[in-house]
Amino acid sequence: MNILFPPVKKSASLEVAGISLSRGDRSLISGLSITINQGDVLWTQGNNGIGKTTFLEALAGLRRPDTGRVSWMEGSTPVRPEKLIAYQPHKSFAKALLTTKEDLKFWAGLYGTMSLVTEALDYVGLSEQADITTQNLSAGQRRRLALAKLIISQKPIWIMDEPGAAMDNSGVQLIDRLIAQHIERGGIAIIASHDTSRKLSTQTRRLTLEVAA
Amino acid sequence: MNILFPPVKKSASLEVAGISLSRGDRSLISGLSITINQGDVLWTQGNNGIGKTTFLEALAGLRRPDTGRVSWMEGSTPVRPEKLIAYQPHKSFAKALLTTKEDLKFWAGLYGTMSLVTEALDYVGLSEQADITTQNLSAGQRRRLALAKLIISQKPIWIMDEPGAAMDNSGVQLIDRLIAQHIERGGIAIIASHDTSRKLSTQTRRLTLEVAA
Amino acid sequence: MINYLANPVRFLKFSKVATPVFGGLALITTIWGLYLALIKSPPAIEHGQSVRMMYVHVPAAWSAMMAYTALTVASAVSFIWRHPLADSAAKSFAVPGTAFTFLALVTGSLWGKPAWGTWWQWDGRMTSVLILLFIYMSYLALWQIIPERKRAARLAAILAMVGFVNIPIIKFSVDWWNTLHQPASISTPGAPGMPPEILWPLLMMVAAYSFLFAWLSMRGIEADIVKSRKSRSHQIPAAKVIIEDI
Amino acid sequence: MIAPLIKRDLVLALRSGGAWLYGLFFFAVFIALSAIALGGSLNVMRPLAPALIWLAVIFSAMLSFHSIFQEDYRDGNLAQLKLSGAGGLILCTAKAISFTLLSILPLIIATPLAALVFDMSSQTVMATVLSLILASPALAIYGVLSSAILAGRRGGGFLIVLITTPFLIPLLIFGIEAIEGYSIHGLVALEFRILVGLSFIAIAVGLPAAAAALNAHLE
Amino acid sequence: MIAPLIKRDLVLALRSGGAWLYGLFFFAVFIALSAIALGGSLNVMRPLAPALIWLAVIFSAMLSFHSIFQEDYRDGNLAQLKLSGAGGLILCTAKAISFTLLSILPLIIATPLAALVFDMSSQTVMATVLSLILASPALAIYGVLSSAILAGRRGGGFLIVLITTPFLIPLLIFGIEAIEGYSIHGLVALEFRILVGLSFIAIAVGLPAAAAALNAHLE
Ligand code: HEM
Ligand SMILES: Nc1ncnc2c1ncn2[C@@H]1O[C@H](COP(=O)(O)OP(=O)(O)OP(=O)(O)O)[C@@H](O)[C@H]1O
Ligand SMILES: Nc1ncnc2c1ncn2[C@@H]1O[C@H](COP(=O)(O)OP(=O)(O)OP(=O)(O)O)[C@@H](O)[C@H]1O
Ligand SMILES: [Mg+2]
Ligand SMILES: [Mg+2]
Repeated sequence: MNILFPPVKKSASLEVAGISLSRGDRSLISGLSITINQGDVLWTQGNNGIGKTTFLEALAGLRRPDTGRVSWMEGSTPVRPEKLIAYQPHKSFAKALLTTKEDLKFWAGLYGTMSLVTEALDYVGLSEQADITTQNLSAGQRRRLALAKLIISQKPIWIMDEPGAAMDNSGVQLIDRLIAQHIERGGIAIIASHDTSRKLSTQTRRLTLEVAA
Repeated sequence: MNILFPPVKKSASLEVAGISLSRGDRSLISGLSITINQGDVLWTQGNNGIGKTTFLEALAGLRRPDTGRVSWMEGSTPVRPEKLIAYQPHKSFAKALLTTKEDLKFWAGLYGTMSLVTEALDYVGLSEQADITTQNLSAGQRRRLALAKLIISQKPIWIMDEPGAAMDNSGVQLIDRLIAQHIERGGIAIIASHDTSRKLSTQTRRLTLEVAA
Repeated sequence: MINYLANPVRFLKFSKVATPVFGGLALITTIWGLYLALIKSPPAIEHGQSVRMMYVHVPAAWSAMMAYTALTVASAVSFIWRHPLADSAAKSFAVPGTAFTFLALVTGSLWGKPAWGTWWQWDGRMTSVLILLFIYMSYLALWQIIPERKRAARLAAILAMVGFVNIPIIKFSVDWWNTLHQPASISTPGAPGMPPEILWPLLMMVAAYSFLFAWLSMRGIEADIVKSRKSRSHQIPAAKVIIEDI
Repeated sequence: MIAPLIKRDLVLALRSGGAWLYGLFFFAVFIALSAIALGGSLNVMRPLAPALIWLAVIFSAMLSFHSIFQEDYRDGNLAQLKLSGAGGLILCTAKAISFTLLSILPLIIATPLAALVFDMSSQTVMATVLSLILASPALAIYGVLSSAILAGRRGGGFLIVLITTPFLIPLLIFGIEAIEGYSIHGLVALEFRILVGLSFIAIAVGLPAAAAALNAHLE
Repeated sequence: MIAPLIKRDLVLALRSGGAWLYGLFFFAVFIALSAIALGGSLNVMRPLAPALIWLAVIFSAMLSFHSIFQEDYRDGNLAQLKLSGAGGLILCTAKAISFTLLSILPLIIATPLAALVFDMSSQTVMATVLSLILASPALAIYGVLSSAILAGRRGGGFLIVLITTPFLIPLLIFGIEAIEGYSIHGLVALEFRILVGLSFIAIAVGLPAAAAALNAHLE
């Protein structure tokens, strides 16, 4: 399995400095600061609609905070988020008309990791589904495909939005194993989840969003 | 709350007689028979991709079995599935450009239960979101809206595909409470779920699909 | 000056004085201009009474182009510096700009009937002014259909800047296409020029349109600032954040 | 049962930031570009005007056809509508009515304006509007039918064009001829009666066929 | 980086059950219906032929514009493409190329066939094809630009028509004039040079603007 998880070359980190986030006229997060270093796991928790997804999007560079800033660091130089971030959103983003393998291969082509495709499919348990179009995958199989995309991206920072939703037990274990291996090689994992947060590395933290009084 | 859960008028039941289901060239279920009566809860479990969703769709009359048949009974007369079934699919089916309330009202208009709308929204915890468009709801809020649609349908048989996915703790409790109240008034609930199946009525059964040896 | 006004609070303070002034000037110049144009000035030899259409038409056409230029500048500022006031300004320039364009088209076409015997011809200038109307309309529609303000501002700004290529086309279309429309005679340097009894009312009407434009834009900007303030004031407080080791 | 369906379509259309104006814009642009392309001289264009207007209507209606059921199919609303007990026939009738209101009516209203551009005689304008009104049920129903057949097919768009063209050609031919016929026989012109006939055929055959096509998707 | 993007678009198009043929069908139907509507006499139609072909190309391209980024935006692929490091400019260039291959090239190839219907002289056919080839970069890029601006807007379709029309009108005018110009001056006709110029402007202004618009959606 180790070809899927080679050690991270340059250490990455993420600095969040006093960001505020809002949607429409609703303010969700205000003045949040946190630094996330190599080997960190950060669980993001909170009730439905509190702002977890919005927060993760900001960390991924897909949403500009109203105030404050997010810096993505490689060693001590700031870089563009694209260099560091792999993001698994709520909705799986497979192309309906491509087969599972074709869809994965497309991304592998962009990332230059074509050699990992077969291995990654096997790891997430989709070898049998390699040749059916993704529109025919079951809900859980779709999420597994998204996990395979995290792997082949070979990016140091993984941001995962409720990876466990619609997953069976073996799927939840798969996620834990994936994150553990990713941390071991020097990666970072940021996860939004309603399950209990599990200690997957020595540096595991929980960020809880609560309704303000 | 009782206006949301008036007693079911005519007892409903569902008879599955030796159905076989397949997708593409993959056979999923073969020769399954089961009868589901008033007051029953049926949990459907099994690994990702085993065929739960496919099975539920057949029960809802949205997929014709390859062999065998499903009969929807009101008392002892067979009726069309439309008379009895309310179905919550994986994907929430809210109209992106309608507000939460408008979307719910549309269905209430079709079901003739306009008077329940405000109450139902309140019950699932979306009163605050009543006036934002559904495209802006969070993942969990979307699922809650789908629950509200089950309520206002006032149908005796509820079929729910992983209602707990993307739900917070209070959401999972809400689902249990909903199902319990629905059973109490003489309804039927059929649920696909990866959580442990919980005993929500005296007549609770579990249907497990496993990979054949 | 611009830097100073770029703060919305200071802008509101400034506009409190400036807006009524522009409004007053617009009123005075309009009345005066219309008096000169409709009553005082003589009918033209070839065009007869219909020459009076010129005093409405020409300034409207000029203002339409001027408004678009202002819109482009504001859009560039908004795009580069992401300044919210520039968004409000751009949006507020577009509304009177659309109206002027429409007016130029309508008066042109009303003038066309007596002058050329037709309401409409697909000649270069008319077509390019019609295109300007399309661009203004798309610009405003874009603001309407994109609910997130910042995104709407950026996308609308891009459209406005690309659409600017149409302005030189309007200006030079009479030279490029052979066409029915009058080539530039007033705005050409060194041209023989118009007799003062025509030039004066025209200039007065140009001033009237400019003040009208300034007044309408200022009111638009003010309303926009107030609106974005109001929506920000009804807020549910942000979530409480707890970070802990586990 | 039918009223909330129509109402929802209307609300969604208004909410969509003007999507329902698509056809109208296409109509306007079609007229404008045709006029530019054909050289802009009124003498060339006046005799072609009824044909151009009819073409503009047919094409702009065609453009909106594929969206009639697409969205509802994709987001799962069609399955839910089936379960709600709104039968296929009711659904198709509702869609035909909202399509007429949203996508055809604006074109008919815009026709006199377009006629201005071409300097058409008021009699010809009358006849054009009338022919369009009589043909609009058929236009809407064949749209609903083809959209029901192709609901959810990705890229059904091109097939829509293919499927509807055979039905729309008779409408186009008799529609244009009706305008000529009117100048001779007035309202009793044979072609008007043919248009009415085509619309009745659409209601009697097209609507049930559309309902059947819809049900075929959901079982 | 750009090759896999183009390849994916081509594979998806081929997989889509012929959706990419939409434009081609529309083109054919447009020519056919125009011929029917204009009465079918060659003497009336021959002089209008280049204009009709140009109109058919413009409209059928316009129809495909809104789908350029729509699907990728909706299903979340656009955000992922951004994170993959494929910059906006690369993405827009790739889309412009695949649009040219899938939606414009088939029309250009079909033009000589359409010319047969109108009995056009071979010289005119040549000129028509040439004018279309020279204009196609501009056509594709303005499509990409408007689609990038409207990515993910439901019912953006109608605005696409509105937004692109201003840019397409000059193409249409000079494209048709180029065909006349060719009969007098041959390849060096001024209008051909103008078409090339318009395409260069599109590359220099339209592409970066499209990339900026795309980024504006994802921040
Ligand atoms: C709908 C039709 C028309 C449109 C869209 C239109 C548009 C314009 C525009 C954009 C300008 C400003 C040009 C510049 O600053 O270079 C202008 C100027 C002018 N127009 Fe028109 N026009 C129309 C019809 C007419 C007609 C019918 C006449 C008179 C016979 C006319 C006479 C003029 C004159 C005299 C000027 C001033 C030219 C100068 O000295 O700069 N226009 N028009
Ligand atoms: N335009 C808007 N106006 C008001 N509120 C909005 C608007 N858009 C989004 N919201 C609200 O902002 C919040 C967005 O939350 P987000 O999707 O980040 O939640 P989440 O924590 O990920 O929830 P979940 O657990 O359900 O996924 C929701 O409560 C939503 O209702
Ligand atoms: N055309 C096809 N060819 C082969 N297999 C197919 C085809 N279409 C669907 N399948 C398979 O059929 C199964 C459908 O499963 P279904 O969606 O019912 O699973 P599920 O039990 O609901 O899973 P989940 O828990 O992930 O939601 C999947 O394993 C899928 O891969
Ligand atoms: Mg979320
Ligand atoms: Mg499932």
